[in-house]
Amino acid sequence: MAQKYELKQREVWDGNLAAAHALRQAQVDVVAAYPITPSTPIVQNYAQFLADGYVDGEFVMVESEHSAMSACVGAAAAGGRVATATSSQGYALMVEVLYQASGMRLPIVMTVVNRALASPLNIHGDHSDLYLGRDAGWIHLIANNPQEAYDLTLCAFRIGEDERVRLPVTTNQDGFLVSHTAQVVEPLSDEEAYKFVGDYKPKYPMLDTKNPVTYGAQTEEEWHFEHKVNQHKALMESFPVIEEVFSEFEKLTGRKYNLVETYKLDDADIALVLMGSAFETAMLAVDKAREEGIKVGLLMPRVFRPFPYNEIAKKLKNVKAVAALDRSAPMGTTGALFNEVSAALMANGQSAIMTNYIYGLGGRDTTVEHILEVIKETNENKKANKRVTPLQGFINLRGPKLSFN
Amino acid sequence: MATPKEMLTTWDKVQFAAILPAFEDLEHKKRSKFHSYNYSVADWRVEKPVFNRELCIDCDFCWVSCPDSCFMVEEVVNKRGKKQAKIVGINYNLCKGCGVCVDVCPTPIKSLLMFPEYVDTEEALKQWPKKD
Amino acid sequence: MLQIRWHSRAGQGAVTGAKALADVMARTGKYVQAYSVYGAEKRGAPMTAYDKIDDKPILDHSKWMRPDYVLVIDPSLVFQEEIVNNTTDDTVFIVTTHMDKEDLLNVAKHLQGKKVYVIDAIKISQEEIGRAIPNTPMLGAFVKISGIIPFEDFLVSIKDILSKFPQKIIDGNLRAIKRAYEEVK
Amino acid sequence: MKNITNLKEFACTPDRFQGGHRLCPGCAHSMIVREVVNATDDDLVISTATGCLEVCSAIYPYTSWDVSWIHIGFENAAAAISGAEAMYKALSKKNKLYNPDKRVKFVAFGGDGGTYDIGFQSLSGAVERGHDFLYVCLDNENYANTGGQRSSSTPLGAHTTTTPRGRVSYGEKQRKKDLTMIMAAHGCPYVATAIPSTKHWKDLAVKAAKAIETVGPTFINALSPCTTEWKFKPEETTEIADLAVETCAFPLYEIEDGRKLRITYRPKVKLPIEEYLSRQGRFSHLFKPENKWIIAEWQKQVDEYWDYLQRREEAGV
Repeated sequence: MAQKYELKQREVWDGNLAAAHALRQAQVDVVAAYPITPSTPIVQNYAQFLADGYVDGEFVMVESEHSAMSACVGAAAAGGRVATATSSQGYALMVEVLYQASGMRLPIVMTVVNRALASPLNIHGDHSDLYLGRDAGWIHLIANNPQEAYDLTLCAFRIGEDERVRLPVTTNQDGFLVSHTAQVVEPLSDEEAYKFVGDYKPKYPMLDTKNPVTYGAQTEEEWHFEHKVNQHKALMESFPVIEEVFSEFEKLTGRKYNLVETYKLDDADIALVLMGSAFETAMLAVDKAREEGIKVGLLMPRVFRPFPYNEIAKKLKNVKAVAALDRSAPMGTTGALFNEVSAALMANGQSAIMTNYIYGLGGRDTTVEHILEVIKETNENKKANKRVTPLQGFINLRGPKLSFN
Repeated sequence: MATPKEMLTTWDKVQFAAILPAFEDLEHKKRSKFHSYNYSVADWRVEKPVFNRELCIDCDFCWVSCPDSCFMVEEVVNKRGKKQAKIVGINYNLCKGCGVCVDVCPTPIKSLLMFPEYVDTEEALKQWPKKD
Repeated sequence: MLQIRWHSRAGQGAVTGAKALADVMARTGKYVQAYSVYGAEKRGAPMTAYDKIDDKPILDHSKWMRPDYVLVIDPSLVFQEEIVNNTTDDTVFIVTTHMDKEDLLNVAKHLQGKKVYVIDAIKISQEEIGRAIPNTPMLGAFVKISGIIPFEDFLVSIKDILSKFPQKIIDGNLRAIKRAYEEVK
Repeated sequence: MKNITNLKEFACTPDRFQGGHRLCPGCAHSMIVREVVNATDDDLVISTATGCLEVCSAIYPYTSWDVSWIHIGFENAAAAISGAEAMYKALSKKNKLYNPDKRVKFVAFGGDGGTYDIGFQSLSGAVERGHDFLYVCLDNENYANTGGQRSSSTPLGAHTTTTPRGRVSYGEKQRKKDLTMIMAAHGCPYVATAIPSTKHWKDLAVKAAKAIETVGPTFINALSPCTTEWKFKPEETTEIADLAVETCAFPLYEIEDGRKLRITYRPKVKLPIEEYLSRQGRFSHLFKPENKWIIAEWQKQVDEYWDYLQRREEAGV
């Protein structure tokens, strides 16, 4: 039996420690992981919990992220609760196996600390790794601060393991800005947290050797489409389950999460769409802009996959101009949030003026002032009733102004 | 390799996560319809091995070296009271006609021989080489 | 919102110090943020850590700040002009040095006209803790100068925060904190 | 440990790897696999690297496995099985095993591509971590699944589709990597070589039984003559394997605790290497006059290695 961990009502935890405590409280059976900045402290904290007797499960320190996810898949198929953590290059090395995990419908939870992808090498936060994994068939939840990193990691187990879902889930937090920033976190007690997460419900466990099963069969053109569509369907139909879990979490903690988060959007003329810690920074920019009479609001998909496109369109129904802010190098096109929000509006017969901003690559600072600038530019589009600013701009980029149309 | 018609089904009826249970009932060794044991590779054959029980000494070389688990055995008890395997036949659904069993058969006149696929077993046994 | 910037070398405990201060203040019901700016540098490289303390949840995740306090815990970093970046005339500097304030200002001209306090946190930590980890004595000095929290309350919290360490280390740190509280000027 | 005495009794084992798979007629892989999975009465969980065995034994909607089985990718059979084994340990500790009355053992299969090459890192890692599993390399000395490309196990002079013989080339330029010794150097409690053969069936079955029973990571390198890519008739599979042993091209031995080497079979008369090479189409070009030196080099290497094995055995190191 694991030792009881004494927790205060208010802890000062950074995002990494918060995620590690959530893994501990979920009583994960197997954690297989490989350290990489900035998610290393999750792995280290977990190792310390184990060393101090706070964890009962197995902790496998593998020789690479590829093997980390492979061991997670093997362990999950064997029939128990499994989690890991990674960032950036480690995430990239895992990608092959991410697809295997989701294809086998294994509810692995991965606490991702988002970081840029090389080259050039950079250890700081952006969403390149998250975007890399967006088609991998996982549910992706976005946390903006350590409290959310903790809360959403607990929710991730419930969502992924739900009979109606059975999919792997990542919880994402910005490298350093959340992962290494200590803030006040109000944790649940170990008992409450485990009760919320619940016992693991096995489905086709390999270790039930009285009912042997084959995982990872080959499907060719006669079968592959049908299986992939099923997997897609599970993602598309996971929205109500996610909402249900969020609502139960609210009952327990008073903290409310939504598929789509908004800030002062109800009466807004224009909106910014962005994810991650910058969403909170942008709230301060919105307050300032409103003082100047600009009716602006914010929107963030709390759930990046499945992408709540109709919900987003509904929430943006009354705005005239939208700026989508992507924290990933777009590499030859417009940013993913821009593309998906534009498509969501278009598909619902809405025609807000859309612009795209790239920001925060490799941890580049994005301040309230920077975002205020974007709000003002977006407001110009609204006033002109057509796009008068560039299609794609870059925030806090040194040098002559760069833009694409 | 085409899937047999009776197995081909629609997206809403495929196996969850393409996971295949081996057994319907493990205790009674009833393999599920997803087991390749219930699939036939008979049409791969050009020649087939024919088994001559009368010449067989139950060395079980064919059993151990068959790549397709074709040799059906029955557990019997020998004179010394020990259990041993008696070869009782070939599962022609699983046999691809590789000929390994004939190659390894050690009896002076082989108890396994290859015959063209169209020769039936009775006819093959009639054609068996005789002792001098 | 109160904003504090730490200047130190990696390994001197500024991150731990910043987190400890955040922890102390969170116990009084405040909202806090403690973070640092990391590079790929190793032990010995100059680095900065930050505290933000407020009555309401802290939403700003940008790294930019206009510090109310600048805490310099390495005696050589005081000569780097970066320590006055984004400061105002009201910004208070608490600096680790073996010099007295006048001598210091003569050689660190960028500090002239600033509100500067000095403390030899290196010497104190070496004498009381046995190692040059000047983060906790700096906290003692900061509590004295800022008056942010009654010293007794601070000691109760910091004792609890240090409780995972051996008693010898705890006692040394508490002595260092008390000395710094007395000696800062 | 399962008591394996004679074939008549061993053949009573209910087969846990079944036919109906799509491996080539005469494939050595399934001969080896059948012996390994039948060499224990414990329940098994198996992982398999991408390769001939994997694609042929689990073509949806069919599986050939009577035991729990997983395939994830080409390079991670060892990592996958280490995860499953860790879960077994975790659930035992927590008293949450599905069938507490049965002991579960773990086995991974990979071809030489998935073992010598792309999967070597995950194999080395899993072995170093000390997971309790047996890894069996089905070594057919080429990437047979994708049409016979070279691997680091391909021996000198062999024709493969990426080291083809040609007007100016005699095929593979490198000698076969000595993976068995590399695995022994990991300090595995048990490492062995084996072949599929009626003559040596017991050698393989007993080694498998021993390896599965041993606690900790164990490794068997099983030569798997490939009728399709080595170019011999399907019925000759075990003959070719026997020749590999009789010429000492692939000697049978085992190593305990990374050091104690024991030769498990000594040919009465060591046959010349031509006897082995001449039976395989992949080496046919070596018998041209200009390539005769390669056969001589082969013989030299085989002799030296056989000598080395005997000296190690004698020295007990």
